[in-house]
Amino acid sequence: MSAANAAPITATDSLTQALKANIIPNQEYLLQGSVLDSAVEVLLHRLRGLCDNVDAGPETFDDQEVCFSLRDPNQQAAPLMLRVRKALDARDMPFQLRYIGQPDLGDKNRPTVVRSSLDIACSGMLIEFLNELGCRIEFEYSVKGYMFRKGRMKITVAKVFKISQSAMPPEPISQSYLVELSVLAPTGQDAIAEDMRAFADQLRPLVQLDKIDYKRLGHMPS
Amino acid sequence: MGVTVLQQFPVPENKTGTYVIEMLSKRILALGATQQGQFLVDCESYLSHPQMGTTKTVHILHNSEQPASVFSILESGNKNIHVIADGLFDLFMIKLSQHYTSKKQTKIESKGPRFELGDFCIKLGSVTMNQSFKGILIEVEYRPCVTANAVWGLLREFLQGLLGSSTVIQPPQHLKNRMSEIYTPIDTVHQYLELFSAYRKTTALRVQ
Amino acid sequence: MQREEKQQEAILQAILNRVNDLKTAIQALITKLETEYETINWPTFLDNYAILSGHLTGLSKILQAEIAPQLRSLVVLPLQLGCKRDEQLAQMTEGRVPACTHDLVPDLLRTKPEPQAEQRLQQFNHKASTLNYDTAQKQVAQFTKVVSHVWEIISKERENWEGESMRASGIQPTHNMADTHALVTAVGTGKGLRLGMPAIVPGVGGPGMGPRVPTPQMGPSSQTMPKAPSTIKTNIKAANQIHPYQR
Amino acid sequence: MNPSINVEQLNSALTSLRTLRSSVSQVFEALSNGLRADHGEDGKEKFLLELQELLNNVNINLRDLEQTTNGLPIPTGSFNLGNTTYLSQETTQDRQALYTQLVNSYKWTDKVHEYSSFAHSILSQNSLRRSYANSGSTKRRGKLQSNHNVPPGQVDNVINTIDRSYTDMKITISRPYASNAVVQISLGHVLKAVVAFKGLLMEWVMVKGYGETLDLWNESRHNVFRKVTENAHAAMLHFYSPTLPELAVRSFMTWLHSYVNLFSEACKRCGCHLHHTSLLPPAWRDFRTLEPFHDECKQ
Repeated sequence: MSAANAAPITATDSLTQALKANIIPNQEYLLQGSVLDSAVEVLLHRLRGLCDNVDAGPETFDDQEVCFSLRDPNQQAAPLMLRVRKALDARDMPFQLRYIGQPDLGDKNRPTVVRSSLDIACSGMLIEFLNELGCRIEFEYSVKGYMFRKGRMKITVAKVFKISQSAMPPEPISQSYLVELSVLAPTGQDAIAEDMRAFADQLRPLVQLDKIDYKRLGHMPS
Repeated sequence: MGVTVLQQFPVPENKTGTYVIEMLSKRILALGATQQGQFLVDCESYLSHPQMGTTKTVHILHNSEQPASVFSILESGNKNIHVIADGLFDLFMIKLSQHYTSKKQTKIESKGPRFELGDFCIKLGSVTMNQSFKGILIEVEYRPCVTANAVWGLLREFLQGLLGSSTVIQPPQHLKNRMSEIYTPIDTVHQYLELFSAYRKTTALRVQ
Repeated sequence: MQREEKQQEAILQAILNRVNDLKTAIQALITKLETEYETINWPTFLDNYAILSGHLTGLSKILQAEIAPQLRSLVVLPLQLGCKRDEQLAQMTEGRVPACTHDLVPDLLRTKPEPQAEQRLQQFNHKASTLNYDTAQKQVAQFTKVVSHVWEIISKERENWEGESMRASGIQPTHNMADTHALVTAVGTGKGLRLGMPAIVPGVGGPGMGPRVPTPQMGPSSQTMPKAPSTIKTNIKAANQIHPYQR
Repeated sequence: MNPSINVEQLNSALTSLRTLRSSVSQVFEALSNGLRADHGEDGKEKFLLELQELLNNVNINLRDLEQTTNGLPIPTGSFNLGNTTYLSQETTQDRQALYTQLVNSYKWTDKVHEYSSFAHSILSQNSLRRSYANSGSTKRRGKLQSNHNVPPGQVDNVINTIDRSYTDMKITISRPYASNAVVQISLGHVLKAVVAFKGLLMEWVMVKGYGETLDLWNESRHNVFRKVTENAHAAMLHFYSPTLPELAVRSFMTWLHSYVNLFSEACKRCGCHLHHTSLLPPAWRDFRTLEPFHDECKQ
């Protein structure tokens, strides 16, 4: 009884403990690629064979993602990018607030992109909250597709759509599905990256999963 | 989650907070309650950077009753916007440290014993800010019911029985216009924030 | 003096060990060749050669290193030669050298290459030194060209081979680099998603098109040689069949 | 079992078969022993005589068997031996694991017998008769239809009518176990209940709080709803009426609906919300007036 009556530790303390123990998954290991609409069935088939959740069939999702930016008050650092994801097919699910840091491609020997990431489940009035906080909506899109799991790895195969202003059906960005292979892990668990590379090799040549630096691509003259 | 009422308990002039808590604990135990651990509610407030225009305050609250959640209430003008998030929201606030800075000296918490009595849950919290004692808050939760207006009479009767029939018990400001809605944990947090803000305005009573 | 002797002894011991290792390895190889030549697994047999060469490099490392300077200053002087069988010597060499004869000693105690070999080496050295710089440069360039050409051929074949399984069954390429980049930039930076910005027309003018594709892939470029795969395949098969170690 | 087979005859046929077998085995025994010392000098002839005698015996026995079997009626069709047919296929007793199964089934039947006899003695004393099985009057039995065997459509009708008559009480029907309805009731934001029906007969009630997950067997974690469940069982039995099952359900639902003010209405007798010892709100509703009382105040 006396043990049960011990004072609860404060949330800050438990967070510091978790940080010290390095159990907070704040790194995202990421590989990206795409597959043409015509070949997506083949890919889904292969993934069903390779992944864990075979018996239940592929898990579908239909999410809307809104990207916010929060400008630095001192105008020194780059604006903070925040993303909010909400499930359109399960409205009672909490929103997902994500902070994604700068992607680090590393040298040739590093198998995946590594970027710091914070995934927070939120409910309530998150969009209004961020707006009042001073965030500005940068862009939004919707993704619809399939999710697979293989151990700690998450594989999504999804179509990216523009959000249409009118009642028009949403317009896809391209004739391909975006394929992402990612793992959220605590800092320093680089071994998982090798596993991801091995898994990505199993999807070749159907899909070429690679480290892609969108920052560099974005600034390239087109 | 049942309906919760948070009530300030006046500390008599010549008594200490510990004494009052002990007195109330004895009274509750005499009613047949059992002590079920301790509880803790804390609140930290962040102010927006002056260059960001009108000042906004983000209050971050934790409640040991919902240990996996972080409650965040943004005060902007006369609007209060809340978000309930998981524990990593605290890390998110660190990311925002450029934009919102913590006012450490106003960190305030209420902690103390937690009792269960039938379907009631009673928490006796002594409020401290910066190690200085500020007052006593009594939280009473009636767990079977989810709407405040249905159970208000019952709760008032219970509180008057506990604190003495002369106590005037008013529904908390936050609950007044949502008496018929389904009660959620954030409503408790709003009540705490209301009273914490009131305590912050008063000067410290005495060192505990 | 004593210290030097001890050192010398240690070095000799090390060399002896290496030589013994080499000897046992060679013996094992020979035994294998003699007794198991019918059931031998040729890839593992080839591994024996790898072991041999490992021992050889180990030995030559010891000899090359300057750890044995004293050895160089030591002289072996054959005092007496004779045709009579020397039992002790025969035992030491396991019957390979029965006597210290005139026939064997020059070969066994040789420190310089054979005169014929030395002569040829000198010839080559002379040829190299008299060679014109330009011609040498030209030859080097030619050689590099040939090597790079071969390299190119091999890598191209490999690329085709990797895509073989797909193309053999008549499936079109399943992914498009331009699309990948369009999608990733859209999701990452909002390109084409921001309000008031023109949408990216898929495949046209998208980022990453053209020669600047950072990672040359077999995507669209490999379409230029649709015939190649079949011939390559048969070539490989043919090569397999004449492989000497395939049983 | 075919009744036309005479067991006596069958028995005698089996006996003659057995004698035939033993005589045949005697023949083989004599043959295998061959000449013995007691055959004496001309042993060969004696032996042959003996053998002949034995064979004669066999003949006689065979004739007997034929006679008896001829007397047996020919069975129509093949016998259905059930699982015992497999007995011939596996002869090792250990591998059949029959013994433990037999013991278990014996224990089961024994237990069932015991329990049913207890149940019978208890039920026969019970005045609360919820079925017609032993309701004395044999005349009425024929006319009345039993109310636990009602077509599902009719049950649905009754319940849906009740559902429509209340705006703050929502009733949904599901049939997870065959044809018997399980009805979920949610009453305002106050409580949820689940009622298991057998035909139109209410068999089980479980009341829980608004936020709890509903199922048939787990009790609510709140004291007040455990008390309400208890009272609802009492009400279910009180309202039971074999002749007018619909009325029973309707009265029960009306009674249950009166809990809409469970937390907001004070006890009619002591005027308090909470009883001073149990700290429960008035969890009892009078069957006729539907007025709220504490359990302790209702007398």
